[in-house]
Amino acid sequence: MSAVLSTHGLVARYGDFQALYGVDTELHAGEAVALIGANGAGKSTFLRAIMGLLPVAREMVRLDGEPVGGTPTDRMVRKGIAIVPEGRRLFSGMSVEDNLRVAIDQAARMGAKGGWTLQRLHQLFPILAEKARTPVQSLSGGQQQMVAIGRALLCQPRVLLCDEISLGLAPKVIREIYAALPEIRAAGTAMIVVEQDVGLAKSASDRLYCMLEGRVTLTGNSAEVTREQIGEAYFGAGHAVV
Amino acid sequence: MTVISQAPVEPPAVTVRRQTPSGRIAMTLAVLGLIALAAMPWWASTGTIRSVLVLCCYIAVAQMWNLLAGYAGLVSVGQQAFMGAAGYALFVFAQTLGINPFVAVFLSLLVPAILAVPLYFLLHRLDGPYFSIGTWVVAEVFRLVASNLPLVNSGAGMSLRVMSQYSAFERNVAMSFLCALMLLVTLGGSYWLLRSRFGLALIAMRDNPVAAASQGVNVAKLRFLIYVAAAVGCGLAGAVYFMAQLRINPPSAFDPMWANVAIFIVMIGGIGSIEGVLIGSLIFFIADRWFGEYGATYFVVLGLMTLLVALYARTGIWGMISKRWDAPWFPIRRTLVDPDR
Amino acid sequence: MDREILLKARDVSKSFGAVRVLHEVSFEVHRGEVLGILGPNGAGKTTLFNMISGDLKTSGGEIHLGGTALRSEPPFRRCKMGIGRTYQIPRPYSGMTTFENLLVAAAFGGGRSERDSYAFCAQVLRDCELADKANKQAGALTLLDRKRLELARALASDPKLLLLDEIAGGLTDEESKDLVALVRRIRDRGVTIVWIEHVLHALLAVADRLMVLNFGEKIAEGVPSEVIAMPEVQRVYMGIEA
Amino acid sequence: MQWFDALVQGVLLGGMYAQYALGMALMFGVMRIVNISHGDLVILLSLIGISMAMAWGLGPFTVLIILVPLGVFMGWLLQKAILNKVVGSDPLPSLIATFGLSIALQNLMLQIWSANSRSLPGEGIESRSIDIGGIYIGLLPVIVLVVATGLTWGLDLTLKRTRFGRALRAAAADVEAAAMTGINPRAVYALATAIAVGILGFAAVFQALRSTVAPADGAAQLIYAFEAVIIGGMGSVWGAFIGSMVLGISQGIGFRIDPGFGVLAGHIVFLIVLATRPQGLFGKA
Amino acid sequence: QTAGKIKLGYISPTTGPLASFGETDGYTLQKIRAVLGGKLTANNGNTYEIEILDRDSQSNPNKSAEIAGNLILNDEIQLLLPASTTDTILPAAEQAELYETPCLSSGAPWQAVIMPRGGDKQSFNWTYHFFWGLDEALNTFVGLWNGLETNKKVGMLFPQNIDGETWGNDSYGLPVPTKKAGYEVFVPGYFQPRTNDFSAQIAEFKKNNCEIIGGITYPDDLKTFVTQCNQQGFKPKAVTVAAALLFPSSVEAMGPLGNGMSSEVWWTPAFPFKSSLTGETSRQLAEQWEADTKKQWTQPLGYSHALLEVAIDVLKRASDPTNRESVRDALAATDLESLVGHIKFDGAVHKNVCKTPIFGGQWVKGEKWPYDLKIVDNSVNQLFQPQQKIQPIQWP
Ligand SMILES: Nc1ncnc2c1ncn2[C@@H]1O[C@H](COP(=O)(O)OP(=O)(O)OP(=O)(O)O)[C@@H](O)[C@H]1O
Ligand SMILES: Nc1ncnc2c1ncn2[C@@H]1O[C@H](COP(=O)(O)OP(=O)(O)OP(=O)(O)O)[C@@H](O)[C@H]1O
Ligand SMILES: CC(C)C[C@H](N)C(=O)O
Ligand SMILES: [Mg+2]
Ligand SMILES: [Mg+2]
Repeated sequence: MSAVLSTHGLVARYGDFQALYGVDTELHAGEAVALIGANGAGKSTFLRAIMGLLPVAREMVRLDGEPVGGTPTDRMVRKGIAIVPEGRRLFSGMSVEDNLRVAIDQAARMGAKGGWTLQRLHQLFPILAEKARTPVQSLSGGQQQMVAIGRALLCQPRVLLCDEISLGLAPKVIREIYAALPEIRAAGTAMIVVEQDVGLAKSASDRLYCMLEGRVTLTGNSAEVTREQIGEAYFGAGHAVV
Repeated sequence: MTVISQAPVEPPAVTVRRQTPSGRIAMTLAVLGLIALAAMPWWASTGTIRSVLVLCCYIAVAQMWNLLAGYAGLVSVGQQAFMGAAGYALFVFAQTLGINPFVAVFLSLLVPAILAVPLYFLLHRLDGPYFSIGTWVVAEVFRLVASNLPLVNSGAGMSLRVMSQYSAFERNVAMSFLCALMLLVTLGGSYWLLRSRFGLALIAMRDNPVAAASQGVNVAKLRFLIYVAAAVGCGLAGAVYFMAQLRINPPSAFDPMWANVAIFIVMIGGIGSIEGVLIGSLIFFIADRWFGEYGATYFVVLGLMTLLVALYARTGIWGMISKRWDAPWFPIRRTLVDPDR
Repeated sequence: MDREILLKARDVSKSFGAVRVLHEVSFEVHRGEVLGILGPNGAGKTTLFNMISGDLKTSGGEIHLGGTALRSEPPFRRCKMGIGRTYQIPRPYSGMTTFENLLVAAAFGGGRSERDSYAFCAQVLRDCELADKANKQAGALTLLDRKRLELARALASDPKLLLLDEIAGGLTDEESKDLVALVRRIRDRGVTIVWIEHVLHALLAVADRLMVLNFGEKIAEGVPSEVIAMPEVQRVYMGIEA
Repeated sequence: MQWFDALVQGVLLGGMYAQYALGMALMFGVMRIVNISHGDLVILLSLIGISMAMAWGLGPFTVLIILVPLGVFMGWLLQKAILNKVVGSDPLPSLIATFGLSIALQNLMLQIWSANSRSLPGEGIESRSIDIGGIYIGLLPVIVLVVATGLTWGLDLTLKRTRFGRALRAAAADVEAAAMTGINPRAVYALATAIAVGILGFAAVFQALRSTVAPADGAAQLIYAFEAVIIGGMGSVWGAFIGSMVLGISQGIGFRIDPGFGVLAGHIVFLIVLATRPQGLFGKA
Repeated sequence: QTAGKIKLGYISPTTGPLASFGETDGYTLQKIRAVLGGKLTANNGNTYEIEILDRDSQSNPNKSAEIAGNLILNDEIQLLLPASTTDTILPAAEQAELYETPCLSSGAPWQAVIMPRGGDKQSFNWTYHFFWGLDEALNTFVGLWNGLETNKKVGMLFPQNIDGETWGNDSYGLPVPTKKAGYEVFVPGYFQPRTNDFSAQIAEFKKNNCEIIGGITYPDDLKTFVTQCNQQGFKPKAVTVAAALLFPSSVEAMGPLGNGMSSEVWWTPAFPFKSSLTGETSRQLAEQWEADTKKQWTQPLGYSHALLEVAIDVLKRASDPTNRESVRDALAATDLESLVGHIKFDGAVHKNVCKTPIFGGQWVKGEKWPYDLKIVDNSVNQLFQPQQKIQPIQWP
């Protein structure tokens, strides 16, 4: 089975600062992969690089085997990748409904098909139906996170990238969101989930990658990797407490 | 990972570096420069003094704009309101009321100071481009009011004929002294302010006023004071400038060109730095003197240069220099030199 | 527990237009204790903070700090009165270094002279594990470091009462243990803390009492273990049906 | 009667201001681009139109048909070549860039067309009027007002109801996030600026018919456009229209009090609105 | 070898809103430079190098003062020549007076250059001006109107600037001679330049049944005004304004409404004088311009030329043209037949002023160019006969 999405020696930098040093990963259809790692390990950078938000070489990212590295973000979305970005990034000044509608519009424009509709989203997050006319900036933090997830889903992605979606959510909502993930995957959507809570990450994924300082230091089946392995991969072999 | 130790009772002494070798050199040069400026009548021709005066006005006005836009986040395009108001005040005091013009310069600073207070309360709730447009309209209102005000001879304008009562040398001494004072107040004052704790608050307030308020910064008061200070600074420049111009009328007093000049200088030089103001002023001054005679072509080039800076060199010339060499002339950073590492 | 009451809220309400987000909430915080606040997303927790810190005006009710009623004091004055807070979405002064960020708080909120602030701020930086980033531009910090900066800055203003809004989100287990230790130390120094947090285990490790909000109403208050066990709380917050 | 006449003439004047304000409502109000060269673009379009009318003997309607697409193209080019590089939450870069452009454009026009005042031959429509009970209503101002109303209506619907409108508002709020939902922000912005400058094509023709244009004239109307947008409230297209009316009527009545007071009256009303309702008449608090 | 270098400073508005006034300056300078060939042989027998430094005032009074100061103090010119418009001349003249440099200007009514500087109470040592006076322009206006049959009711337009304040002045402005000649005058108040709406003034004029409009405006305001007059059904028999109707381009800009507009005339090819420098007649000069630039002649052309003509004459006569005082003395003693008439500072109206002739003109449909300016009144200076009689405006 070939990968839907794969990276090959992915390198990314912010100006003079190199954040990724040759990251190789792959993601198969319908698969959920967790990406864990300490803060600043480069997880968000990895997702941003895939989305075309950072300049990378063409060959470094492949979608269905086709090199797509550095493609403008909007075209990546058109190719079927969506992201729930770090920090939500909603369209402030617009209502909840208009925020979601933007994604629906674009999906319709691109002719993307998928099972996500407003109704289904409202079942997942009922509060969004209630707040449909509210400007997003006056939502609570967690409510904003829901809009961000909904917006990504309405892009009808084949590959969904989630950057710490549980951040700032009440346990109940996290539970609900993670309960919804299998449903999302059932439709054939592959996912990369960046998550700090290792337990959550393991339970929600088939495989996981652990990153340290811009490199992948561990990969394996989520069910098989041990806490010790993760601990080591997290902080590096040479880790010492100063 | 650091294992957190129990908090020591006395924090260990730390060193904070605030001055740099480059800063010391620059400071010495600046002091010498100011002295040289004040002593111009003894070494420079009247022509040089006249030119330097215009350059000093550029620097002062640009620095006031920089203080507002680059530090306090208040992008004003109407500082000419205060220049014109002070200029007119000088003409009224000196020409109409017969007060010694060199005394009148200082008296005339009261006018922008007093006008700035109600204006601030009119404008203070606006931010970003709203504020800019507001200041522009205020300057227009000043111009229109002056056009209708018989006290200042309405649209016809005024001449400052009393200047001919003083000898060329006396005028030169006064002008040189005023130039030095103007730079001392605007540049030196800004530098002093930025190095003080209010400098910290100013940048904090620009970056995030809400957070600054929750950290104990009285944002409203600080903005108010900066606005009034910039009004007075521009007023001083205006009074000195129009004293040398000898004529004032509504369009010249409230000439939006000053906003253009300030924007050009600060953007080319590098916003948010005193060094940038100096560099930008010098460039603009030289360009204006040397290429001004090329008329329209000169302006096309000037306009395109501004455009290019906005597109490709947002930090201006000083930004590019300081990226390469970390040698500020007017350092305001507080660098923590932690003995622990 | 009859220690002196530092913060007292009586019947505090807040409405945005027709939308009521807080309804007659009353509670007390004793000097030196840690009060944890829980509640589903959008329950009104942050809004409550905003009213204590003066960013928002109350629509009804009273708030007292150490016996004096807070009325129309603007935020900066409340900070000087000893209320320090962090923002859920970090608000660094991005044009300054981390160290200078702290100096603002110490020199204004803390009322120290600039010189006095130096050693103090350096110490706070060390406490918050930001020492090595002291001279880094705050705008270039990672999300985690920005959150640390929020906390450090609030501490630098020398608060009597510290309001923490979701500072543990996105931390690894290791990091959140450190954070808990830090919060404990802050408490031990005599600072009273109110902490909104969704990362329950972190909160439970320090909180002396918990208060739970739901739809703007207080639904529970008391000893953490008891509150957590209440069926109502389990249902609305954790999504566990009794 | 006198005052009623002032009111009518003020409304008609407001129609003219709306031509300037609409494009600005889109660029300044929605995209947060402070376009200082707004007025200069009108002059540029006018001068091109006049030159074409002179060279080929075109009537004003034909010129309009040519200028609007030309404006659309110029707007598209402006956004692609310049503004796309300076958009962002900070309004300063766009202000500086267009400020530079404005100086360059003005002087380039001076070199091409000289400082002479020119106007568009109107084949008499600029002189015709309807007499209603002693109040003369100029045909041209009525056309201007009708066009302004139509443009406002169309633009408002476009922004509120269409896919493009939502995409534009999204891109204005957060460019990167917009791209993450599949919007090509550059294309959306280019289209928006194209529309904004296209509308200026109308302003160009009407301005050149009712008065004259010369290279240095651009700034004169710019301030009114800004005022109208701010009086109306950012982001509201009908707001900009109403703002233009408020401005036109204030000036109209001011002129009757004293011809020298009209412009000042407009500014004063603007400042009063700022002081009492800084978010504008239609802005959200 | 030369006996030294003479520098002339020439300031004119070549960019900005007043650039039309400066349009002929660059052309004329080039021509004169070619004639001189960088050398000037003075009457004292010495040959001097001569350089004319031309500067752009950018239509901005502040710039004009700065440039003048710079030319005087840093370039050390011997003679300053601010070419036209009060915005250029006044600030330059003030600088010249303070820094004791001879200054010769033209291209603005002399009252507008002398009075705002306190000229009613004093005379000046260094600054001289030749042009017609307001009183004569005003009488020319009245002369024009006398040629028409009207109800003698005049509505007037003045802008809120120095020109407007001078022309509208109640003791020496347009209303004075107009009333004296038996006309009734209506001034609704001064307007801001670039006003978009004149319906207030038009209503006032209509109410008072004015058949004549007089005053001073710039071209854009006049076009707006006249267009609105037409819309409002107000059709006066004569529209006579200064400034706006100087340039053929602005008359063309008015479209069919331009036909029949009248104004004062400073200079036309019909002038009977010759250049003392090149020997060209006025007509030759205009034809040369039209051939060289493919543009219709404009009135400042004659004055651009005359200003340099007088300046060269002054330098030639100066005992030491490199010395400012000697140049000033020569300037004061000027007595020259120039392209625009006799230049002599005889103190008839003011020590520093020489008056030049003025006529009344009307724009009519032309042959070579869309509109031609015809002299229709010579009531102030009878140097030559009018080319034709003034006609009431035929409103379309
Ligand atoms: N805009 C930026 N400019 C410069 N450096 C950056 C920028 N964004 C991130 N970095 C740096 O890149 C590195 C990787 O950051 P990234 O945000 O990808 O980490 P992360 O694994 O997502 O961490 P977190 O869990 O905190 O979100 C960090 O060292 C960070 O400082
Ligand atoms: N300015 C505002 N205008 C209108 N409604 C608002 C405003 N601010 C907050 N709200 C509403 O008030 C409610 C409470 O918001 P608040 O931010 O206090 O929630 P919270 O308890 O902090 O949630 P979270 O845990 O998700 O951060 C939400 O429903 C939000 O939509
Ligand atoms: C590199 C730094 C993180 C070291 C620091 N001194 C520490 O305590 O961990
Ligand atoms: Mg991240
Ligand atoms: Mg919250």
